[in-house]
Amino acid sequence: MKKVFVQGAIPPEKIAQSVANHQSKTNIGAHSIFLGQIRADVVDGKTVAAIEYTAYEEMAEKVFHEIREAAFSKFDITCAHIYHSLGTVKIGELCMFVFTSSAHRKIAIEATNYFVQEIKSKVPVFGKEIFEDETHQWKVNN
Amino acid sequence: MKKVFVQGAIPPEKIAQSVANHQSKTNIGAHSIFLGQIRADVVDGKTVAAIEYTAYEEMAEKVFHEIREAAFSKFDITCAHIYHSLGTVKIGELCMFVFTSSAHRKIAIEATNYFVQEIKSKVPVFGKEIFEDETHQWKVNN
Amino acid sequence: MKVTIKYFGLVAEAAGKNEEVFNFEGTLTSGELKNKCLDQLSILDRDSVQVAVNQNLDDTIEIKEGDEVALLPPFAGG
Amino acid sequence: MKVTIKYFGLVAEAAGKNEEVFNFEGTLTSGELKNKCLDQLSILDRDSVQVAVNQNLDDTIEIKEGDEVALLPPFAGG
Repeated sequence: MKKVFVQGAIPPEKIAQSVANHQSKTNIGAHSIFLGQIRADVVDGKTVAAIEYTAYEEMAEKVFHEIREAAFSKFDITCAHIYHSLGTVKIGELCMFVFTSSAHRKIAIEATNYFVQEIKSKVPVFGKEIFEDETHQWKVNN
Repeated sequence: MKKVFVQGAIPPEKIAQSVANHQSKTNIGAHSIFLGQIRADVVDGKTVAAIEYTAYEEMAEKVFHEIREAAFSKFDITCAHIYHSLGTVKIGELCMFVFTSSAHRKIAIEATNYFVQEIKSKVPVFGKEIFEDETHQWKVNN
Repeated sequence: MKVTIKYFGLVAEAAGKNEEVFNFEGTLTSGELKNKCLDQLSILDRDSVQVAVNQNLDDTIEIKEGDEVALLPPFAGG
Repeated sequence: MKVTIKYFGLVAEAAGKNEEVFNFEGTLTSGELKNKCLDQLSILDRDSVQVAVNQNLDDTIEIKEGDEVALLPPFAGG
């Protein structure tokens, strides 16, 4: 079982590398990628500078695995990769990378969408929004 | 009006570069990316080795522009980039790159989906599937 | 009237050329002009070929001198 | 019975610690245990806190010795 969590921000080069790794898989016709990026939200006049992610890691890796299993049984995808940050990720940096591949475009797009929704709602990851003045608030997914 | 067509395959590094270019836009929370990759389809025992793309370029660039305009009026996206190959693209290589960004994930995902569907159905691009034995057939989008 | 017609993809292949000047008397719609062109070519699925006039798909418009007409086989982008 | 309870995010912040050993007599469901823990903490929206027993969300199961119990504030992944 491949680890999902990475320490800190996900570098853009990881995306190029992941795509390049699939060029030998010539049954793939479509890749669908979702990237989460940290927004400089303004709350009561204070601007978010970073999010510090923590997780119930053992449970999270188990849930990621269950989501993968469900996705592979629902969608005819050839591969799926998920990466999520732990620790501090600054505004403008990437905190999540979901990457699915399939012979056909609709399947890849639907599968990525499924992963993103499932991850947001089911994985015990917690986010502390750190403002520029070093105060914080806890992020809640909508 | 930025040009959509690029000669030959789209290198994976272009994706990393495009993502990196958006790290200063801190109102973005989500990027959605679609990549088309050439499949080694087998037809009557013959395997596709490459697709040679041609286009009615002036009309295609006009339609790409119309699709962009429609997408920006339909979806609250901050940016959208489209690249499509002309000329020969070998199996495993990328022939299309659609990249949209938004504050919120659903909007980015829906916008990319919209772009991909509109491009497939409305843009006059033609594909000659070249088999390993150098015979060919004309590709048709489903 | 003289109109230049652009061919693409399998239409260009069947015609053996990328464009052709077409002469005709009287009036023709773009759909009629398309059919006259295709009469000269061996294309099985004529309905799959679309006609664009001045870069807009339209098979009902009346052709005027100087129009840019194009015959477009099925799209395969993406 | 002794159970170790893991705290995360704003629950850990309110508790000032990441885990705690909880002692109780008789039987408790996971939901009842969650409420006993939260009684000690100043958390406004108690309904937003979920309880996991052995890494499964469940607020109705009866707690057994050795169970891994966790209190989970709203998820914020992605």
